[in-house]
Amino acid sequence: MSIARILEIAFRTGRVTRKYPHEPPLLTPEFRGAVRVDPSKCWGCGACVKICPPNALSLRSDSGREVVLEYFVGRCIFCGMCAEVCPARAIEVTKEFELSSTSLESLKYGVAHRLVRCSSCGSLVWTEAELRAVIRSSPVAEEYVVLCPRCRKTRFARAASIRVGAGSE
Amino acid sequence: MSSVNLARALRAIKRSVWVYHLNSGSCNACDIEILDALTPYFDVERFGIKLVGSPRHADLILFTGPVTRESLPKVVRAIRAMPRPRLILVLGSCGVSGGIWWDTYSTIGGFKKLEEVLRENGVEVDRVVYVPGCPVRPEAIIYGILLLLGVVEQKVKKVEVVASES
Amino acid sequence: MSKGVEALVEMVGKLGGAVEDVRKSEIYIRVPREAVRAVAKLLYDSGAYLKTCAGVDERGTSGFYSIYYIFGLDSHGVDAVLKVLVPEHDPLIPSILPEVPAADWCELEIRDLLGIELSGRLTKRLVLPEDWPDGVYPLRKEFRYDEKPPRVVREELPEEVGIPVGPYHPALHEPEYFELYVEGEKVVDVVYRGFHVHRGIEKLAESPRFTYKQIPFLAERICGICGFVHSTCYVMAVEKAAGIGVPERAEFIRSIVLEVERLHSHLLWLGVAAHLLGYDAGFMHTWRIRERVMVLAEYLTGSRKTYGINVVGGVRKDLNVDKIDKTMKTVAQVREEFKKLADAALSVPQIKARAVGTGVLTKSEARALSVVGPVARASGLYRDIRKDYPYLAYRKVSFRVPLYTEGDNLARLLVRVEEVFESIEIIKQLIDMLPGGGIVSEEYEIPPGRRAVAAVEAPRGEDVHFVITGLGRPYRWRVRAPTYQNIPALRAMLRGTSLADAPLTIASIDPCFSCTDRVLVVDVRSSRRSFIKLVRGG
Amino acid sequence: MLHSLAVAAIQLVLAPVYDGLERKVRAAIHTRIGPPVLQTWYDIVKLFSKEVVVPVGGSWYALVAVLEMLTLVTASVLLVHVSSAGLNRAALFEASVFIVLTGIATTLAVVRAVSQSNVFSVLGGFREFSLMISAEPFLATSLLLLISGAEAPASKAIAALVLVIAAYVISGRVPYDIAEAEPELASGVNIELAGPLLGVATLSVVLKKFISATLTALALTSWSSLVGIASLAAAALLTPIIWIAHTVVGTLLGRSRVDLAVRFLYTTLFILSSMLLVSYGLGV
Repeated sequence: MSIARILEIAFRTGRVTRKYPHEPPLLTPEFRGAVRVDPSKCWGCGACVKICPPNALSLRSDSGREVVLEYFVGRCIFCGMCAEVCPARAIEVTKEFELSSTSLESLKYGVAHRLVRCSSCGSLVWTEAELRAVIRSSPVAEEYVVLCPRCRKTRFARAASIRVGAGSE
Repeated sequence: MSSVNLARALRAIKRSVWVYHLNSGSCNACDIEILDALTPYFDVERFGIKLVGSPRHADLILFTGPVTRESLPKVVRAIRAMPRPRLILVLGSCGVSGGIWWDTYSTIGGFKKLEEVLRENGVEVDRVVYVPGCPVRPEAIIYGILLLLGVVEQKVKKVEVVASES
Repeated sequence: MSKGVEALVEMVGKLGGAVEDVRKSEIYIRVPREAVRAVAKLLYDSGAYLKTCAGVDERGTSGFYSIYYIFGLDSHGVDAVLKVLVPEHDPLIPSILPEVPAADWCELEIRDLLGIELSGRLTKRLVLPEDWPDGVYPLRKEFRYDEKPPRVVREELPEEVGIPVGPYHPALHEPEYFELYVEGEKVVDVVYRGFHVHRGIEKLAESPRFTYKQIPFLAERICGICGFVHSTCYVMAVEKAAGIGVPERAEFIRSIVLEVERLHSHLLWLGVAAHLLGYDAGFMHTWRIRERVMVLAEYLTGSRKTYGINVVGGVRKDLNVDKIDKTMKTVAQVREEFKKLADAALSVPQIKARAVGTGVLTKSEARALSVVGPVARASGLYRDIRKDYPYLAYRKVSFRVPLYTEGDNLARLLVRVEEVFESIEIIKQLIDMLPGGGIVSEEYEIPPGRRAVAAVEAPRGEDVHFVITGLGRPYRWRVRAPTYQNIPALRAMLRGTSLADAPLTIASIDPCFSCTDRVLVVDVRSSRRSFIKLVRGG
Repeated sequence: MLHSLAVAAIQLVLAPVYDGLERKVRAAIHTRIGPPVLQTWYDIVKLFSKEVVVPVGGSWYALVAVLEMLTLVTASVLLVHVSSAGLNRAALFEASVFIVLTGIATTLAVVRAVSQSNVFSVLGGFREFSLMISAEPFLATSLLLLISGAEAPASKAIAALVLVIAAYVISGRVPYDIAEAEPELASGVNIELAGPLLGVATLSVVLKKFISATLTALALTSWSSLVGIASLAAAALLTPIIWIAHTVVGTLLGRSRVDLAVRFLYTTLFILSSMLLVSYGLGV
């Protein structure tokens, strides 16, 4: 009776059930779960926000004095692109999948960044962390660091024109 | 039933949870993971969880999808058909928040919006648990149900930290 | 261009067609609006299949709406793409439906989404929601992707009274449904009521929210079962349009993952089929075996389902020794276990009794409707994109395409059983031949205004993507999933079957958005259209 | 009377436990753990704690469901009497009433199902009816013949075989679960029930399985000369074993289609019954 062969298969296989949550889940080392943003590394630059396909990462600015990088895991598609593009390597893909929650609010994770004023025009452009990273990584003259890109450009253009003598005409 | 004793209702279904699967236009990935949860490796029947064919028989609705415009009225009707207390497990990032389609013209963008529509239609929902995932793993579904029943503790909480140099 | 194709193009020329562009596997032909029906007839009669048609709002560039008809000359491995210009002030095209039955849905879709009227056929709303206002066309460029036009309350049809009770079967829950008209237990007619899962993907991809780089993740979420097919097809179309070279290793990895996906998808389907036939042991055991494939997929890509490894130019995850080892081990185990299981399951008397001779689709019906995949192969049509238009690494492997002529549920079931074994062989060969080198080329530019058609053999059949490039994102991205082509065939398959066999028959096309759970049953004998209401008194 | 009540109570307690055992065994064949043995009890207790939703047809409809369950309990108690009499002519009256009661129970189920405007329910009802007419007459014939003295071995064997087959059919397992066939009818006859009423219907389902197993036990012990307590004990021991055997058979098969099922049952049972009548007439 070949229909009874299923009994043999069952007998040989035994019980395969994982007793999750009492036993570990069926995870592989490659699994992509929720991402974690390291507040000590994040610059608040927004590269991750740009790449995030479902807009699970966003930059919001409530007060105008700071920006918050917000990760809403309830919208995340777990693609890990944010970790790939993060220039500060502040985003790590974890194996976390036990994300259930009784409220949407608890699915949010925010990293607040204080903004720095441009020393020339006073506009808020850089985050503190970004500024620190820039100082650390590139040998920009001190006077340029605290400027917004626009002021930087004007300042640089003026300096350059002085150097080539254009200003003296 | 005007008021619902939720704690009592949860106690009553602790050992026997009949679930009805309601898809509001999802891509099927969460849906097949729901099915997967029934199969040998995960076997949710060991918790007394059973998939039923009618919302009338259901203690809990497994809700997937971003709620497309076309499915909206039908989804409302299905939830209304469920006897109180209405417990809903919202599965997958689409259901939780509309997912990758959260702002398109033909979806309403997840359960939050649906809740408003339900309220407008006088359909009360007694307890909702959100389960993010894209798709939700079978284990995440199990975890979500156990959280809803109060068997396990919630792990996530709202966090907002200030960036600081370590 | 081969001789046969040349001759065909010449004949099209006589009807007024002008060749615009000849590429390796596509020929673009401009056809005057009046001649499209004649050209379509010519192509169809000469053995071409209609892959799909697509409307594009090109008023911004050419001042016209364009309608593209993609015909597959399968025996030559070439697509003939007809382009018809439609002036803005006169948005009307002659329907090709009388000549090409397979054009039914894509024409209606053009009408719904782009507002081009069709002459010479019956029309009805197909894609857009019931409460969508008239005169608002999402694919016109002036329509914003996140607009939410106000609801229009239409007179409710009796069909709209409610979701028919419950999921029609617990295996494939989706808000799609058919109305089955029955006489006693016999199905006499079928009406499909669907598109509940219309999420506006094509429009979303044109929106500022997305770039070329992000769309693969969107494409993957078209379908949660065969999503990788869609992302592969999308990146292939973009790469083809922009002439981007992809490292060979990446092509191999894509092919391997595609076959892994086919394995999981076919096993899923076979399990569901067993469940539909009341053989739950078969369902449980098939899914137990499938779980190995799911774990493998996660190990290879990082996710159990939406794999997320495709990018334009290559893939994101490489294979290493461990992964290769695990792949070989897994497929060997799956092969052995599935062989035993299939023997046991196929000997169950009820499976034979209920799958033989039910849901028959004849070869001529299959041909007329241009059905694809296992449905076509079970009805005697030798169609497989992997053979007809070899892509990625498929030209380097040898495999058999299972072919049956009965066209019944058993034939479709057996095609899939055999394909499981073929997929395993393909994976083994690909792993053996896996070349070295990089997995992604990142130096590329995508100029606007380029076009390409790409096709991938999904588990359910041919998946077609058509891309017109734009700035930063596609100008138009048209997706035609295999199920889109196969659902209209259900009408022919369901007529005359018994109600008990309807779920299996509907499932036998392996609908991507499975429709079986929302069925309306109407008893015509009592001439009472007894629609099933979900809610009673409350 | 008190004795009968006790028997009914024991059956009502045991049947869901056996059903839980069935689910456990089925799970084992599926290579999984499965629910606790008391799961069916948990389900029933939960259903009784839920809100009462009165379906269309109102309380009359609800009454039919309860009546059906009570009829089955009575039938089941009668069957125990038959069994304790050791398949003796003495139990002919009880056996006849038992047969009538099972018929009534099925009729009630059919009436309940077809009185709904739900098409699934109506179709389920018709399927139930088709199955009833293709199994219950044979069940009646074979049981009555066994009781009223089919002494000759051939007649006895054939009668027992018919009874075993018919008993399996009324257990409502695969391949004969077509009245509630989930894929096409979404729990068919029970689709409109909810809460306590569904609990009652669940009890009916397990009671039918109980009756089916007891009937099979009767057929198998028809050779023994056990009477009274010994016979009861044998039946009590055999019932769970047969229940499990039924379970295993159910797991190995797929669901039949109503026309196939009726054709198969009618031909098989008709041929067997004809043989039975001939052999009975000849006295072999």
